Amino acid sequence: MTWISKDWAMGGIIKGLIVTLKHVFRVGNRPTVTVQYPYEKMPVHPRFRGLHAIDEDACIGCGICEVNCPNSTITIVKHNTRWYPQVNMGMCLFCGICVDVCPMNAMKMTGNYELADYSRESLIYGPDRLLFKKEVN
Amino acid sequence: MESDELFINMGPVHPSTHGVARFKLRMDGESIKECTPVIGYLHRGTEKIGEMKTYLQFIPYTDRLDYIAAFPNNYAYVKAVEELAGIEVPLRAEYIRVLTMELNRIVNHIVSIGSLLMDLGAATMIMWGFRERENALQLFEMLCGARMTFNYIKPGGVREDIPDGFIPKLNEFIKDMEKRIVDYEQLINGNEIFHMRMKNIGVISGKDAVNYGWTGPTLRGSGVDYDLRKYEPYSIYPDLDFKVCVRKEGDSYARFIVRMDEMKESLHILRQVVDNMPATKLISMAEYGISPMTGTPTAVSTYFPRIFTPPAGEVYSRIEAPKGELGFYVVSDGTTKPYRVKIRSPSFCNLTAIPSLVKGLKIGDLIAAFGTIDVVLGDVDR
Amino acid sequence: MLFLAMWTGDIMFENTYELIVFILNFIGIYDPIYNVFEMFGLEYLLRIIIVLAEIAALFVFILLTVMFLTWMERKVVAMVQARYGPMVTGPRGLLQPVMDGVKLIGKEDIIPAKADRWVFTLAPFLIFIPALLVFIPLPFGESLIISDLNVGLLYIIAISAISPIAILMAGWASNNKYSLMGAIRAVAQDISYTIPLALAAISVVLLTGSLSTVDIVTAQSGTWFGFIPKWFIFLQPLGFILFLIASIAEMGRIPFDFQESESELVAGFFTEYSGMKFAMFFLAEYAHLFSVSAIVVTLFLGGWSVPFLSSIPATFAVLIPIISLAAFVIKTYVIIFFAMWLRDTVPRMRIDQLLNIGWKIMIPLALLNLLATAILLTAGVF
Amino acid sequence: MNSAEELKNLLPGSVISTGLQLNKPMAVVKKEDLVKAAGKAKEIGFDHLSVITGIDYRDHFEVIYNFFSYSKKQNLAIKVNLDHDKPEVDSLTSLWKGADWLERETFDLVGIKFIGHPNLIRILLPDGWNGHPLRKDYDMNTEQFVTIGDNGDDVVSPDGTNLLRRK
Amino acid sequence: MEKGGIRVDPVTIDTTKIKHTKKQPVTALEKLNDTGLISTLLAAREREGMILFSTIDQVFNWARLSSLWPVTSGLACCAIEMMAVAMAHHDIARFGMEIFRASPRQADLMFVAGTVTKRMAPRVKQLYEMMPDPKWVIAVGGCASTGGPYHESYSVLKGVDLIIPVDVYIPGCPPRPEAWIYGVIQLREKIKNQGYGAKWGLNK
Repeated sequence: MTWISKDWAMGGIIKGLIVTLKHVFRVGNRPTVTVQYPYEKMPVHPRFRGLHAIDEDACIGCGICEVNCPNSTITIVKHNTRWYPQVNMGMCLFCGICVDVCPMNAMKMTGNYELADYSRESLIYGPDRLLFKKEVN
Repeated sequence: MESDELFINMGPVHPSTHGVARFKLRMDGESIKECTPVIGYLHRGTEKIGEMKTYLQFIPYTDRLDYIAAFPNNYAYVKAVEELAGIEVPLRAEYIRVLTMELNRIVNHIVSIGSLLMDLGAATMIMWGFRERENALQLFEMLCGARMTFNYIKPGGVREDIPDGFIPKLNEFIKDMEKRIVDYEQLINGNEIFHMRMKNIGVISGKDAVNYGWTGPTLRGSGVDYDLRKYEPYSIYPDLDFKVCVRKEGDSYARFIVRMDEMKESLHILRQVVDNMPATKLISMAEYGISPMTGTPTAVSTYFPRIFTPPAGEVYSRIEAPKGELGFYVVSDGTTKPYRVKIRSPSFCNLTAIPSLVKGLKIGDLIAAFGTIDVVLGDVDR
Repeated sequence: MLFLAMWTGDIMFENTYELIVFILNFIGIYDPIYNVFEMFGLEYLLRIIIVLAEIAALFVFILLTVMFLTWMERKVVAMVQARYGPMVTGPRGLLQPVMDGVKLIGKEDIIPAKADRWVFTLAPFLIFIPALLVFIPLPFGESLIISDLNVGLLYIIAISAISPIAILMAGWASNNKYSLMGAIRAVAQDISYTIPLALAAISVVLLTGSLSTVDIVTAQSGTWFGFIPKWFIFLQPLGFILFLIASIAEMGRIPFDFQESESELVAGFFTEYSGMKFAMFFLAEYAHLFSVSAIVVTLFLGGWSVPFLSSIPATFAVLIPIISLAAFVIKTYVIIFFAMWLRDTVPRMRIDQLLNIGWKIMIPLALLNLLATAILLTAGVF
Repeated sequence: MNSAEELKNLLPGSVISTGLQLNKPMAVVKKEDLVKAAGKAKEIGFDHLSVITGIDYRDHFEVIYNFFSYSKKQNLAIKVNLDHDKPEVDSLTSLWKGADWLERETFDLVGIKFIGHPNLIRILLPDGWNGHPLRKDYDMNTEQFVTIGDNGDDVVSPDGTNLLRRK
Repeated sequence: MEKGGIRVDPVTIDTTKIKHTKKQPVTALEKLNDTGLISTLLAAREREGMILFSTIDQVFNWARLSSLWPVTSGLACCAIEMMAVAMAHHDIARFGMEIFRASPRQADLMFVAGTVTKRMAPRVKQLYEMMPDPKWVIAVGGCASTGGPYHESYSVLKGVDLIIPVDVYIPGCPPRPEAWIYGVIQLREKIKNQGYGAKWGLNK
């Protein structure tokens, strides 16, 4: 008869019911916390590691990022006349090591996370999609 | 009365195996006669990858072992490397490390308790838990730019100093969390059905638990007063005031309560860390890497070369991760890559005891016991 | 004026058929229609058509209610869990259940290779049709009843008892171990909880001396001392609690959801069902939720009777059926909300604990309640 | 006197040498006497078997057992050297139940046989996997695939024609 | 904090004052459009003209994209973010997707959330085959898309599209819940433009 206990007063369940009811009626700082994504967006913190961005002028195509990438995500390809990294987002760890090691501080990671796509090939981001030009004041 | 046995193959895809664990069950009606866990469905060869990558490159991979609480993984590996190479760490960096790890401990216990309750059929707890977890993840994202896989703790320090506005948000989180824990306790701690499901289920004595190699909250639930943070202190834990949460009963409920208490202790630690943190700002790693000559002694990362070769040697270094003792056995042969990385994961060793723990219980108890052991399959299979 | 006079109590209708005939008569189109049918000697056909129309209306009402209930369930869960629930499809997600239904119609209907085809196909119908049949003797409002059977309550309990057979068929025919276990659990649970359910209902029958649902409701109209409604919940508090618990168990909802018990048995007895057949289980589940709540209201909360209805001026008496329908629906939704609220709060029991409670607590208490009712009735207290 | 030296004093014949594993005491033990040494370690309070590590040094294998004592709060490591041709050592499952899976894992990934283990089968990789991945001579280029067998167990097959829809 | 101001942030945020940036749909028509109805109609008309099949097509496509029930199958790290997507802050229930069915027979959508190891691959394939048509697959994270961080490992399949067809790839390691919802929206777009019986190979 171990299953019989003093618990049969059901005080605990009633307590729980009260807490859930408080949530139903949003009593005492228990608001709806949902952020309705396509309509409203949570802030992306400045340090967020999303899609890469490469400074068109600063990058010298040295390949240090290629060497240091843990996952051989980055390859250096020729774009117009210069060499730039190409990043395979499907393989990227988003670890930020490439940003850390860049000797020219040319590689950055932006707050862009909307990268979903229909094919595996489109996940490879060439320099044409990664380069940006720094505004000179 | 003899009846035919029923063989059930539970998993690897099953809602309550926390991923891809598989149990081969020999059942007599509803009772489990024999339970054979089959693991390895998430075996990703992390140890082999550790041999193929340099010391710095392997840090992101440690994030993905115990993906619910990745900071302790980072730290355990970095600690091993630091011991191997004899690197000094600035005090502020140690404070930041402890801050992140304790925050992560709260997150881990939230997920653990929440998924336990979800397996028992009460989905509300996990929703509330993830509400608070999300706030913590916002803090992580603010700190290091990622939500779950941080790559933040580096040999010699951390990647970047804490940003402006972080500490007020953290204080807000601590204050909020205290209130929420009261809600959690009201929702579940007294619930009679929860007591029926958890008390005297999956009992294991302290002696057996030690014999099975249990560590962490699961061990402390069996009455063994042991916490590496207290008795083999590392980092700044000797300076902090906290108590080790121990329960005598050794059943599922005790393990659950230990986690609940540890969350409160972690909040207590966090408050101390915030109060005592040294004020000197650290220089970020990227900055330091560019101009090593301008570095001050309080740099986040002591100058860390791209090619880093610790002296040959071997080290076993362990810390108290949220799930138990997490150890890295790193062997260096003096080259840029470790010769061997062995990971002693708490989940793997804690899972060993499942067959004897659930023998004679019902399927529902298997789920409850499995939930209280709190394994993460990435950590089990590595 | 005649129409108004009807509602002051001069003419009572036994069921909706008579109500419809009266209304048609009142508008003045019943006689011409009747004459047309009489010409061909098909008077009975008219009766059948009217009854079929009634049933169709009921069916549509139930279907809409069930759809609304799925939406409400999701919204209530969302409210408890601090989120919104369905939002995108339709205003506040109101079209969500329609979309789910249409989608399920368009899904592939899989019959597993090793399943018993006929039983597998038959089971969802066998569970869906009784779920609708239960509504036949349920009074939705004054005169709003398909058929006032003099064994109404017996009929309801008997029809409800078909569903375990259907569940067993579904579980066995699926040729899946989880299905079979879910089915066996569900049957054990249904059988052990039908007994206290019936015993608690018998106490009410003792008070009224009739099995007819209309008689039970009319016995509960009026008040004591002018302010306490004459509901049986006040005469039978224990009976009410027992009946409520047993009916939640009959519905198969948390904390008694052993038919499905998602985290243990994947999806219980309908693990292998897909497409429309699964939708029928889904609909039956919610139809069951509604019908059981309606029975609770009928037996213990005064059904459609509003306590102070008799004091309404005669000029507004035409509103009585509408008011009574509204009262009935509101009361039912209160019970449904309670079931949903409970579901979000408590975890699931274990199957042996459930049976223990059923046989060792509920049935003795129900018998005790019955005995006490009989003694008090003989002593003339009621 | 650290714990390794203590062990050497107790078992002078079995312990070959003592030293430090960075900062933790380590004793190198003859492989025949491993169970004896581990049993003695358990007797003097080292009740927690933390980890078993197998390392392939190309010419020999090393197995390292890390122990911890809850009562004394001390560490101890025991190291055993094994031949490369015959990597066999006695099992510790009779002393620690927790050694069961640790040894299976070491067998699985490094390929060290533990004599006396009740159920020495692969644990992380499926049965029938070719080679032990953490050996230095493991062939990383040959792909191996897994299919589901009759009773739900995994079967290793060299080609994945049933599995893959494209190469 | 950044040198030379090179870091590009699409949103510049004062981290001390974080508020939710609200962008509610302006008009009722816009709101209706978001439910997927109007664009489904337009897409169908563009494709096939206003004939009977296209009407059925529209209704079913709208229903399918509005009620995608995922199967509960988490594999690794991404599974935790999958939980986060379903939880209060992100609440995938807004799209009617919170019904995570444990049984693949009742699901429409499979998130391959995490590393597919060689040992798990036949089971993922089996799970996919157990799902009734029409069905969709979203490969979440690097591991499921290409093998990701573990593509050099001996025991990891290099992309789940080697064994099952994948509709949408979501990169990230693991992707943020918002990225996840963005992937779901991409899938909704795809379903919108499907012809009648496209999944059964009847046309298109």
